[in-house]
Amino acid sequence: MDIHITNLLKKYHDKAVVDIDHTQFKSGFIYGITGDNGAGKTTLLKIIAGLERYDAGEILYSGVPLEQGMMKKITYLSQTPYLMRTSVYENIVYPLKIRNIDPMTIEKKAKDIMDELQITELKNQLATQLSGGESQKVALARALVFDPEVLLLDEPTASIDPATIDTIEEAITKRNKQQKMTVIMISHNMDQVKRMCHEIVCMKKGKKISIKE
Amino acid sequence: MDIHITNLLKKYHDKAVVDIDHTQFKSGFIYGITGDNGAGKTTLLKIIAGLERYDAGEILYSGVPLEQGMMKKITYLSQTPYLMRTSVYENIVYPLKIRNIDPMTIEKKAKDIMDELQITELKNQLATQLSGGESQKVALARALVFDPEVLLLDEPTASIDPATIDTIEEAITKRNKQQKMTVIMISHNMDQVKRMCHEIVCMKKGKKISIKE
Amino acid sequence: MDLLKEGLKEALLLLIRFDKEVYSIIGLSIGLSFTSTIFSAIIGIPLGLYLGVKPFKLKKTFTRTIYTMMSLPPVVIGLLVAIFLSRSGPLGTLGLLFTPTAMVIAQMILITPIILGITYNDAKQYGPSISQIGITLGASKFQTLKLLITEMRITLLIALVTGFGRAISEVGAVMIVGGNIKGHTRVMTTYIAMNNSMGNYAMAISMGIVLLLISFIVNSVLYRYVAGE
Amino acid sequence: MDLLKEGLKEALLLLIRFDKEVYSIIGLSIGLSFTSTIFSAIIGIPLGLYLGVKPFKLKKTFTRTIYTMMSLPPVVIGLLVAIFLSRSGPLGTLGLLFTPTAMVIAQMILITPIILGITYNDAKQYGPSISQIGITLGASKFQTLKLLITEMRITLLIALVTGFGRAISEVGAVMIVGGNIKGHTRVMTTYIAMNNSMGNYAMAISMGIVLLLISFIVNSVLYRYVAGE
Amino acid sequence: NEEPESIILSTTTSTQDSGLLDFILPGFTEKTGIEVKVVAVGTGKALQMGRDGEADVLLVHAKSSEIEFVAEGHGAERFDVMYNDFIMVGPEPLQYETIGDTLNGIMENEMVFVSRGDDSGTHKKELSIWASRGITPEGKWYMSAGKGMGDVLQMANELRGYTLTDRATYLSMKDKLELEIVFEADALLLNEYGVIAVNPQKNDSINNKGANKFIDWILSTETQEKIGEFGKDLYGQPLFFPNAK
Ligand SMILES: Nc1ncnc2c1ncn2[C@@H]1O[C@H](COP(=O)(O)OP(=O)(O)OP(=O)(O)O)[C@@H](O)[C@H]1O
Ligand SMILES: Nc1ncnc2c1ncn2[C@@H]1O[C@H](COP(=O)(O)OP(=O)(O)OP(=O)(O)O)[C@@H](O)[C@H]1O
Ligand SMILES: [Mg+2]
Ligand SMILES: [Mg+2]
Repeated sequence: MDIHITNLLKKYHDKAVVDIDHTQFKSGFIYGITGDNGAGKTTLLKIIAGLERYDAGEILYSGVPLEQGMMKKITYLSQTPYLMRTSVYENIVYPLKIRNIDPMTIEKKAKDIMDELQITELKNQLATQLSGGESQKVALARALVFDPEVLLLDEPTASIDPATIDTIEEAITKRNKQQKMTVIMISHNMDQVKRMCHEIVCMKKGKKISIKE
Repeated sequence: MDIHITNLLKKYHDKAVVDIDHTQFKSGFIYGITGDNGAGKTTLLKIIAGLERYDAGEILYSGVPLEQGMMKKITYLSQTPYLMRTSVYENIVYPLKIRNIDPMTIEKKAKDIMDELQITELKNQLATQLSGGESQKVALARALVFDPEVLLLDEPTASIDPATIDTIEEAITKRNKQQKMTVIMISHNMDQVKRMCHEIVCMKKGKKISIKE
Repeated sequence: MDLLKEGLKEALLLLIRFDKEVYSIIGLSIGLSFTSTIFSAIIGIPLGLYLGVKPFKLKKTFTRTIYTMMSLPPVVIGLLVAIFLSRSGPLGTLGLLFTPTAMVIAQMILITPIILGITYNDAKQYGPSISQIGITLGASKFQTLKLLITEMRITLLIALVTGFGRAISEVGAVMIVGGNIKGHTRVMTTYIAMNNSMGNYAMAISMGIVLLLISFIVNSVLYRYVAGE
Repeated sequence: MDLLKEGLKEALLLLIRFDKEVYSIIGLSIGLSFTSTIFSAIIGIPLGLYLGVKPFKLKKTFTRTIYTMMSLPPVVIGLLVAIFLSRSGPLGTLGLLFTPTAMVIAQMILITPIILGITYNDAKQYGPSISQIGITLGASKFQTLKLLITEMRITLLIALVTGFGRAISEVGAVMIVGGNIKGHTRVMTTYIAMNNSMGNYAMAISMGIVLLLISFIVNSVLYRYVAGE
Repeated sequence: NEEPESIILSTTTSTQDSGLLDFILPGFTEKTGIEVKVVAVGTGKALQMGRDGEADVLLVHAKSSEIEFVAEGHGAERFDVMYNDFIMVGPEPLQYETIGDTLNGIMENEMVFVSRGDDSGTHKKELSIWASRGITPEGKWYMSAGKGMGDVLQMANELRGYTLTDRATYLSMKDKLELEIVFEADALLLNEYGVIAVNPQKNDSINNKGANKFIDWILSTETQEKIGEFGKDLYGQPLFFPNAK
């Protein structure tokens, strides 16, 4: 799914928070978004995910505006993820359950992703009682488990310990390679962005200021 | 204020989350705490701050247990800081106001810290509508503004952009040098910890596993 | 004091004697309040969730109206319902005045705003982040509603219990629209009020104690059910 | 329908005529409800905040009890207060039955659990993180309480408005303990109930409209005051 | 700054709802400076309040219960104050000779009958008439409301049923009701009001002096005349007939 943005404008109290003339995210690539605190990165990502209204401009997904069916294929992982008041396992299988996938497959997929992100021991813990990094990992597992076409990540490794960062980066790049998953991730870690991304969008005060390869 | 910990034990549902035989944080030093996600770092810091009960053990602050008067000199900056529903400025001056400091001094101190952390433009914004990194900076400003003796920081730069990280690190080390402020900070960034800290405590599954200088 | 002791004794006797009238009064009270709670929940909960989550203009006005409605005076509700249902009123042909149906209608008008208000208030606060999760994980509108309900179950439970408690303990409206007809529309509260006005304090108190007990039991059972919290 | 129209006209006339009796009834209603809201808030808010923030055993039992208390049936409250205050009751020597004081007491018993419950419920949720900020920034116990109050002002406002709304619209309890004595303990709701019994629908409805207006005005003024939200 | 002296008068709804008390009481307060706090309840409760010493003086209409009340020592003496009569009202005219026949007819035809059912003077009167016929009224047609006179008249109106009422309340509400008199004027239907001062030994708070002043006043020629006047202008006939000795 290609994403084209034209003349996008989003204001808060008359302050333009996102103001992008044109940019595009091509299917099957990994994009990094960097920029100062308050540059508008989170706002942009939420708009792309269809979670935030905007004041002007146009976003086309494979040539058409966002519609219900497409939203099912896009997922967004927040900077402060919300986990449901159930077990870690129930959180992770939720997107599969609502897709009516058969129980056997659900169990297998959940097991695989938990093993991959090394959170199997947390399986039965209440998701609202996790540590900062644990929450981030569980939310990521929940986002990856249903193989979305477009993955929007907001600082996914901000609170992750160094050993696990590699695991997570690997999990993401693997899916990009194997399933052509499109990834747009915000990160303040320039090394990480350079390691992972095909293209980098840098934002400053709402505007896109440069693209580095 | 020296902090001595002996046989500290904290459990959640029978799982020992913090289990430390002995450790000490000496006055005027900067300590780094590192370790895997879920190792018990946040829990330990909260216990030291007097915000969390523990099941066994003893913590002495300059030789005595924690008391009200001391708590006024210790401050803790959470991984997910809570900002009051007022302006950024009101948030920052709050600790000064409750100490009955004269308005002129308050204004000056607030101005200085906002300039130092580069958040002056946010002054009149509602604190609950900030971006992730902005919130972290405002919360840090609010913690630094009243010159506490002991500063407990939980991943203070996790969501901060690279340019500002330096500013923040500097603000902290400056206070350590000039006012002998004791700092204990959790961080997943090993480079940062090595840059800033006199001593590093590494935790694994609730236990202290090594001290590197 | 003696009256209270006597009331307690009387309350026990009341229940042990298996007096048919008393049991049918208790049964009617519970039945009517239960019915109106269910209907009010069917209206109030989805509406409250929807309005709480959805941004719309006039939200402030709406909030204010809801809170005003939450304190609609029962006598006024009773009066209005009675006027509408009376023979000369617009719905007079239905012949509903002084029937249990009229009482359910009055109770619904009383508690729907309460259930709606409690739901709306929390949905406004937590709803957006919950429904956002639904959306990002690919839930349909209906699945998102289900998610909201499971995540906010404690709030919804409180809304239900509050609504039921209000319905069963209300007297002003049901007295007017029900008429306190023996064996037909007499419920616990009108029984209490009547016995009080007849000077039968012991009987009034004993039924009052039964009413408190029911309230406590309903709370306990539902809290146990949700466990946690 | 005609009755409603007539009621509206009558309501206007009622207010314009500057009938002394009507105004004193309205004044008494507002005064009593205001008084009991203040007293209940003085008890309920600090207690609710304290209990919400402080971890303690039996918290579940407490929650359940509070919710039960929140739906205490007004008639039962009225009955119990009347028994305690009656001349032969334990507090009989005070001579409070059928006085405005008795009505304030009954209203307080009715709404203190409501104010306490609403406060407690939110304090349990947000209180810990707020008071934690107070502690880490060096606030004294009293300053932390003040911080809790400012941060939770919207909840507290809702608690106050709900309490007041409940007090002013309640009829069962104040009828019993106040006695609806003309010029002395007659309030809007007992006036409405009495006129309804006498078949003076227009007068009942007109006072009902006034009561609704007051409720709406109180809500509006307070919401405006807190602004935001 | 003492509160003005006051007495608590426990009375039935008919004296308040008909407007009589509003008409005569200001005269008493003017004359004696004593404020009268009227608590209008059913006769059953009014008497109970007397037994409990909650009221200072009673103005009620259930003669046999009142006599019993005095005999049990709850009050000093009962004085006749006034009377009017009970009447049967309903949606359609009925042609029976006596009140007993009327009730019997209603039962046999299962026409709706709304009973006060609240232990009031009116209720007691109704029960005594049923009893005189050896009938225990029961069934869907017999509705026991447990409410005051005004409410019961409205219910009868609404349900197109019959009921026994005192003439004063009926007249004062007549224009709001589609009910007509179906039976009246029978010796059995006399409705006598009496006044009793509550035994001051019940507790220290009872204002016996005020109560006695009230009794003296209500039995005085002047007040009695005023009672006889009440309602003449509005209804073309008096609602109560004074009969103090
Ligand atoms: N609800 C809101 N009301 C007003 N201003 C807002 C609101 N949300 C965000 N902003 C402002 O919009 C700007 C952009 O916010 P955004 O969260 O997109 O920044 P960001 O680039 O993600 O920053 P960070 O790196 O700190 O997460 C910030 O200056 C912020 O203060
Ligand atoms: N309220 C709670 N109930 C149960 N378990 C909890 C609770 N809070 C934390 N835990 C568990 O305690 C362990 C330690 O948590 P803590 O927050 O101290 O970890 P941390 O070292 O700060 O991790 P991170 O780097 O992810 O922030 C975790 O495994 C977490 O799941
Ligand atoms: Mg952001
Ligand atoms: Mg942590």
